[in-house]
Order: sequence, then C-alpha cells, then structure tokens
Amino acid sequence: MSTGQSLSRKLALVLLLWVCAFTLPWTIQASLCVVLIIARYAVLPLRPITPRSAKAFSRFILYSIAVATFIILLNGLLIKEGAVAAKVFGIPLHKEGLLFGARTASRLLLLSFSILLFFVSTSLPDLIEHLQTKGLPPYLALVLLLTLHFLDQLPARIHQIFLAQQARGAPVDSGLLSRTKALFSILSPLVLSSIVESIERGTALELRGFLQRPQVARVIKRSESETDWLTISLILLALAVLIYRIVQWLIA
Amino acid sequence: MSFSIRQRITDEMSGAALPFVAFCIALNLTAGQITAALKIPLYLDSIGTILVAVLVGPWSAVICGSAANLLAAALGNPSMIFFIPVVVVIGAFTGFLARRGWFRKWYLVAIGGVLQGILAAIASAPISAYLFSGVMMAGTDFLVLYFRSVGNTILNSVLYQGLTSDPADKLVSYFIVFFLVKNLPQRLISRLRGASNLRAPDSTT
Amino acid sequence: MADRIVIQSFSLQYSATTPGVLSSVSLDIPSGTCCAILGPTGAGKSSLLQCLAGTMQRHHPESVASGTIQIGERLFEALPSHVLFPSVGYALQDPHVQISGVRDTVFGEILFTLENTGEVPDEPAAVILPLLRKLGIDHLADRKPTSLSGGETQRVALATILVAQPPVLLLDEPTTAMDLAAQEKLRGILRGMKQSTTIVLTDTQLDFALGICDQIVVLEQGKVLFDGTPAAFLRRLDEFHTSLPLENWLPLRQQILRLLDQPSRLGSRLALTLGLK
Amino acid sequence: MSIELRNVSFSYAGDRPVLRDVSFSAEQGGFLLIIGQNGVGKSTLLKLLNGILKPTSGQVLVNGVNTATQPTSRLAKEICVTFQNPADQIFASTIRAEVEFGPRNLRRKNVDQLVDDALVLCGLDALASHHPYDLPSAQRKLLTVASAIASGAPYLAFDEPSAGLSQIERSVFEGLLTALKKEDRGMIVVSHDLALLLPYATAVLILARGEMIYYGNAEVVTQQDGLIRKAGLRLPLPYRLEKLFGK
Repeated sequence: MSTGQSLSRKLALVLLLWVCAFTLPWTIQASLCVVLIIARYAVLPLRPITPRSAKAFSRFILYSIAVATFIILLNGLLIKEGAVAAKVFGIPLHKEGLLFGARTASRLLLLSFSILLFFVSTSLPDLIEHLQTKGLPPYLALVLLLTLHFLDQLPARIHQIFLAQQARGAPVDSGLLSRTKALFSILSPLVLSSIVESIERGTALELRGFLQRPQVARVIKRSESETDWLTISLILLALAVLIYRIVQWLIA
Repeated sequence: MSFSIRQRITDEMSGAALPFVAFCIALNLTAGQITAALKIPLYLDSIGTILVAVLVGPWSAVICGSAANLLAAALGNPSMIFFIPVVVVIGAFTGFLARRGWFRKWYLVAIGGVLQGILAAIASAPISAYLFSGVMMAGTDFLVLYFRSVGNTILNSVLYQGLTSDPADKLVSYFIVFFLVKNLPQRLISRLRGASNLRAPDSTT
Repeated sequence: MADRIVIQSFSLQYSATTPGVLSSVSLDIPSGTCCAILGPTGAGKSSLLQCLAGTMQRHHPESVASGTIQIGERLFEALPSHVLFPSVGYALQDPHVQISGVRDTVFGEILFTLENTGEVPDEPAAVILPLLRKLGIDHLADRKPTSLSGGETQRVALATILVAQPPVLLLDEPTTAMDLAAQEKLRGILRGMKQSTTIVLTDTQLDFALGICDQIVVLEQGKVLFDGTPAAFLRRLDEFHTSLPLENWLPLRQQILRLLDQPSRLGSRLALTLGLK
Repeated sequence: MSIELRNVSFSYAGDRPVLRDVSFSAEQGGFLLIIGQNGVGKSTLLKLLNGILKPTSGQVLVNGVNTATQPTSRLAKEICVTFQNPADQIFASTIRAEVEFGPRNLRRKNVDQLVDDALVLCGLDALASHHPYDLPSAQRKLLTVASAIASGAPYLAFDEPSAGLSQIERSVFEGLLTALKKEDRGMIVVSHDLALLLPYATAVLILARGEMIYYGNAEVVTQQDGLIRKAGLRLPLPYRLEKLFGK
C-alpha cells in the first residue's frame, strides 16, 4: 500500500467520522470513540508513528475523559429540565441537561479523536508531500516544512542563548522577578535573531531560484489516480449517512 | 476571483517572506505553550499571526493562523482545528488595520487591539458554545459557568466570557507586536511586503 | 559555459538621500577566471555582489543605480530587476542560512534547488552524486543537513548552488570562521571548477585570495583602488595597508619582489605557493 | 590571582571524553591563546571556565575558588565568557542597552563609566544609539567584545573573536588588546587567527583530539612547524613564506 493510498483512506475515514459526528445519535458516537481508541492499538496503519505521538494520544485520552465528565456534569447542573436523574454531593443533576451534555461531549470527542488519530498515525512531511501532489501550492508546502524545521531547532537554540546570557551574568537561578527578567533576556535574542535569520533564509531561498518561475515552480510527478475501493466506499458511506439523516429530518 | 486571491497571496508571499511566516507559525505554537506553562492568564497564541499581518499582509496572516492551528492539532491538541475560523478573522482584520496604518500610533494600536478582541470573541462564541457547551477546560470556564448560572443561554454566556477576556489578550498581543516591530532592524524589515505599513505616509514617497 | 562579467561606471546609492555605496566602478572579469574583491567592512563588496546576483532591486526598492552590468550575453542598464539564478549563483556568507532545512537529507536539499529551477533530470542522482564527490562530501548524501559540522555545512551550501551549474559563482566572504586546513580544501575545490565557472569572491584578507585568484580588486569606500594581477598587487603591497591586514606581509615584500623578478627554484616555488603560476 | 585548571577531564553524560587531563593557569595581564582544529573541545573548555559545565574529574579554580561550588552568575563577576555567535546574545534594540546588560546584571557600581569606556575601546561610541542588526556583521562581532569588556570582569574569554573582522576592526581589536593588557585584564582566547593573535599571546595551548599537546610560550609555535601540523593546523601563509626565505 502506498503512502498516498493510505493517506487518502485515512482522510476519507475522517470525513466519514465527521459526518457521523453531526448526524448520528450520541450513543453511536460514543461507541465510535471507543472503537477509535481500540483502533489506535489494533489497526496497524492507525498506530502512532513516533513515541511522541503515542504519548500525545494517551494524554488526550485522559484529557477527553475529563472534558466529557465536566461537560456532562455541568450541563446536568445548569440545564434544569426534566427529572432529577442523580445527585452528586447533594447537588441535583437533571436528565435533559445530562443528555445534552452527553450529546455535546460525544460529538466533540468523536471529532477530536478522528483528527488526532489521523495525525498521530501520519508523518507530517509525508502528508505535506502528498498534499502537494494533490495541488497544494509549493510555497504553502514550504512554509509548513520550514515551520517543522524551526520547531525542531528551537530547543537547541534556546539552550545556546541560555548559555550565552548566563555567561553574561543573567540571574537564571535566583528569585522570581529576576527570573522573569532573565526570561526576557532569553526570549528577546530568540525572537530577534530568528526574525533576522528567517529573512536571511528567505533571501537564500530566492537565491536558489525558489518561486522565480511560478508556472514551473515544482515538477511533481502527479500520482496516477488509481481507484482505491476502500477510499471510495468510505466516502460513499459518509454520503449515505448524510442522505439518510436528511431524509429522516424531512420526514420528521 | 479565485485567480485574483491566488495572485494576491503569491504577491505577498515572496521568497523572502516564507521563512518569516514559518517562524511566526512556530511562534504562535510556542507562545501558547509558554503562557500555559507559566500559568499566565493570557493566550498570546496569535502573536505570530498579528506579526505577519503587520509585516507581510492579511492573506499571509490568514495562512499563518490557519497553519498554526492545523499544526497544533497535529501535535496533539485537535480542538485547535475548530477555531480556524477565528484565526482567519484575526489575520484578516489585523492585516486590514495594518494596511490602514493603524500600527503607526500607539493609541490606534490600543483601539485596534480592543476591537480585535471583540471580533475574536464574536467569532469564537458559536464554536465553543456549540461544540464545547462552553467547557474549554481553562480558567475562563468559571466565567461561563457564572453567566450560565444567572440564566443566560450557552451562546450568550460564552460570548460574555469572550468579551471580558479576549480584548485584554488581544490588547496585550497587539502591544507586544507593536513594540517588537519598533525594535526590529529596519534595514532587514524592508525586504518584507508590509514594511510600508509602518512608515508614515509622507516618507513612503 | 562560464560567462564574462563587464561592469561599466557603475554607481549605487541605497536611497536618493544617502551617500553612495559604489561610485563609478568599472571591472572586466574574463570568463573562467577567479576575481577576488578585497577591502574592509563597508567598502561595498557585498553590495556589488548583491547587484550582480539581482537581489539589490528587490530588497532595496529605493536604491538608485547607474551604469551597466553585463553578464555573458545579457546587458543590464543599472540594476537587474530579478534574481539571476541559475545564471548567477550566490553563496551567502553564513552557510547555515543557505540550507533550507525542509528536506531530510543532504541529497534532498540539493535536489530542492533543481526542483526550484524546474529542471529535474530523470536521474537526479546522476547529476548530484558526482558533484558531491567533487566537493568531497559524497559520504554525507544521506545525512540530515542540520547535523553537519561547519566545514561540511559550507560545502553542502556550495553544492546547493553549484548543482544548477551557474556560469557565474559569487562567494561572499567564504573563509569567515574557517581554519586554514578548511580554507585549503575550499581553494582546491574552486581551482577545480574555474574552467567552467567565473568566480567572484569577496574577502577582508589577502591570504585566501592568493593561490586561487587571477585578478585582485581592492575596493574602499565604493571606489576601485586597485585592479590587476596578484603579482602586480604584491608589487604595490604597501599602498593598501590601511584597507587590508598586511602587517605580516609587509616585512616580506622586498624578498617577494626580488624573487618574483629572477627565475630561480625558490622563485618558482614561491610563485607556486602564491598561485602566480 | 589566576584561573587554573588542574588535570581537568570532561565528558558529556556517558559519552567518550571531550577533554582529557588538561592543566594550565592564566594570569591577569596575560594572554592565553588556545588553538586546535574545529570540534576538538575548545568550546567545551570555555564552558568549563565559568562553571556552565563542571569537570568530570579535576578542578577548575577561578581566583582560588572551585567552580564546582559556585553558580555561573557568581563566577561571571570574575570571568566573562563570550561565545562565537553574536545572535545568541544580542537582545536589545540599541548598542548601548546591549552593552549595559552585563554590568547591570553583575551590579557593578560604575555602569555608565564601564559602558562608555568599552564603547570607545571598540570604536562603537558614535554608534551607541544604533540597532545592533543595522551594523555590518563585523561590527556586531566587536559589539560582543564591548559587552564583555564592560562586564568589568578581570578575566575575559572569547571564542573566535576576530572571525570576519576586516582591517578596520582588526586594528581596533589590536588597540583594545593593548589597552586591556595595560588594565591588567587576563585574556583567554580560542582562535584560528594566528596571524592576528600570535604576536599578543603570552602563552599558547594546543589541543588535539581532546588532549593538550603543547602548553608553553608562543615563540616556539612559529619555530616548530611540526607542532602545528600535529594539531592538524597550518601556519598562516606569511609565516610559511618567512620559513621559505630563511632557507
């Protein structure tokens, strides 16, 4: 399976899940969230590609539990409709509110998990490369890649600056006020030199002919659009869900 | 129309501006992290967008903001993707103000910052009301909670909360950018499109 | 392949109100030779290179220029309005900036230049690998471009320009922060490509230029103080001690001159060391 | 009063040693020139001087005080280390503010005087209100030197301070070397620039692969070509010519 194919399938899956998030009942959405969490471990192409993204996913599971709990409880508390369904520490929670909360939370989490699952299982440079074959302008692709490069370099830069300022007596290891000042003396060179350097880099790009001739800017072998049945069925399924929902709504 | 938008974007985004926009995206992402780590009650996560809006142009700022939110989602915070419409508003509006020369005088910057805050609050309210019912897992949730408990709808509560906190955030962001831009070496900045936004109109001739 | 550069009574101001950076500079750099433009900070060396590369007009729209620049067949009245790459390759002073960082490998980084010019050959490796071999960095092809040492970065940066085979190569102070061994290596590389490329380099010192260049130009405050062969320069060495660090050279001047005039074994060895032969 | 390294070795956690058994002492009023190929551990050595790094074994003594027991912010009062890249430290929007940073942090009493003197020494007094990034890179380099001088520290250490300087800045630099010697400051300089600095050096330390292969007076270096070669370096062209003529 080519990277492009796997990416198209995942994008189609995200589309389907987003359609579900706005159409299906919340119980199905909540179960889909659980399915997604299981899929992260069970389905090979959906596994996180780096330890960092695996950690991000685990962290988000915890975060999502907290968000869901808060959304459900707060709405149960604040929307005073329907019978009192439960009492927490003597505070009454209403049925309609809890249901509203559950609907909101499952929708939010389904949307979020589908995005996150897509990103943790995808290498960003690969994604950008793929999007470029699908017509993403080269300068946008370059901006995204450069951003990743900057983020990559940032810790080392900060360390260098930290050393240089420390050597000039910046009080990095005492009191809160002076630490704030020291923070300033580290962030300023970072921003200043990064801006200066980024403009120099831009000049270097121009000097290597980037965007000189927009019409031939990048000769990318456009991948032959092979028909991938899984991608197509996912998209069709999304359409079906949408149509079903619209019909249901028209009848009602 | 689509041609002219594309044309305008490529006009702004000369080779010289690209790495600068990229740096500003990285700045958006890290500024948010730093304020979160230091527990400063501001987001400041649109500083990069504002910087691009002033020094390059509105279209690039829209791209900068959107890309930052997309990358934030990719790096583990998926809900940022829902707020792309908000950063589009911020980028476009700030770019518009900068073109009108609002970043030349401090009082215009102040007014602009507040206006921007109000706009951002209006743009983000429907999103956080509908998708999150106002629960953003942040300190500002208490405000929403308060407004809702005194009988406002979710949308209104989120809007009121936004109107109390966003103008301050954007005001601070605007001033940071204002002073930052003032303290940048003018010789280099002149390589960017929007540098003329900062000069007094009489000196551009 | 290589292009001749002719500059005629060229003057430049960054804006109509500021003093001139270059004033009626006239130079003739024959194709396939190497010219070193020497002079102190602020002499206008970099500005001249920026004019030749075509970035001056873009970065300083208010600049005012007069005179002509001819590169190969192309004649420009005052400044070229656009970047002349790949007809002119310009390596910036800081090689780290030259490497975009958007590709994972040195190979990809160099391929990126070809993509920009829109002339990607069917077999890019057939073009890129021989170039890397020539620069002595073929073992780095699969390395991450940001993990290299200073000297390696410099050669990779050079490769990102050379891959487009520019007929003219401009080098802005290439030896800053290079130790002498690394300078020797760079000199060897430049010597090897002189036939196919006209090289113009700037420097603040004499040492690197000797042994590689065919022509020395001394620039000070935007004016050409000297334009001639290295041998002719050595004859007039003492005139330039305020513009160039020559204190180590001046005591040797008499001996150099004496030996240059009489053909002896020592003389030819000296001429070889200084690149006068 | 001196900076002394006693049998110092250093390795980054778990890695093979960067420096092995280095010993020297630098006096006030002296000029120690450290030479060696790129990546030989010269920058690590500088970071040991002000306690940013602590030796894995051996001792670094700054005026008799062991760096292992002191924070860098305290040691910075005695020795000011300046790294190679000016962009790592420049943060202010004027030259003056930039130079003031050090002495203010170190709570010197006569900040204005220190700053004025340093600016004059480095020929930047007329440019005091300019933006650092509006200067040519050679002058930005001198700015970092001015910052170090203004710190008021009795010892100054530099990494390649003369890289990229043209004749104008080089003569300024030579002037300030003489002035600093008169002030009895101690200099420790890592550099390739033998042509400029060798005449001022009172002692030379040659590093090769993390080891000290020579430590002693400067004259020997120009006379014994083998020493320089052993370190993987070459003498500047004029020195080599001088030898050629001598034969």
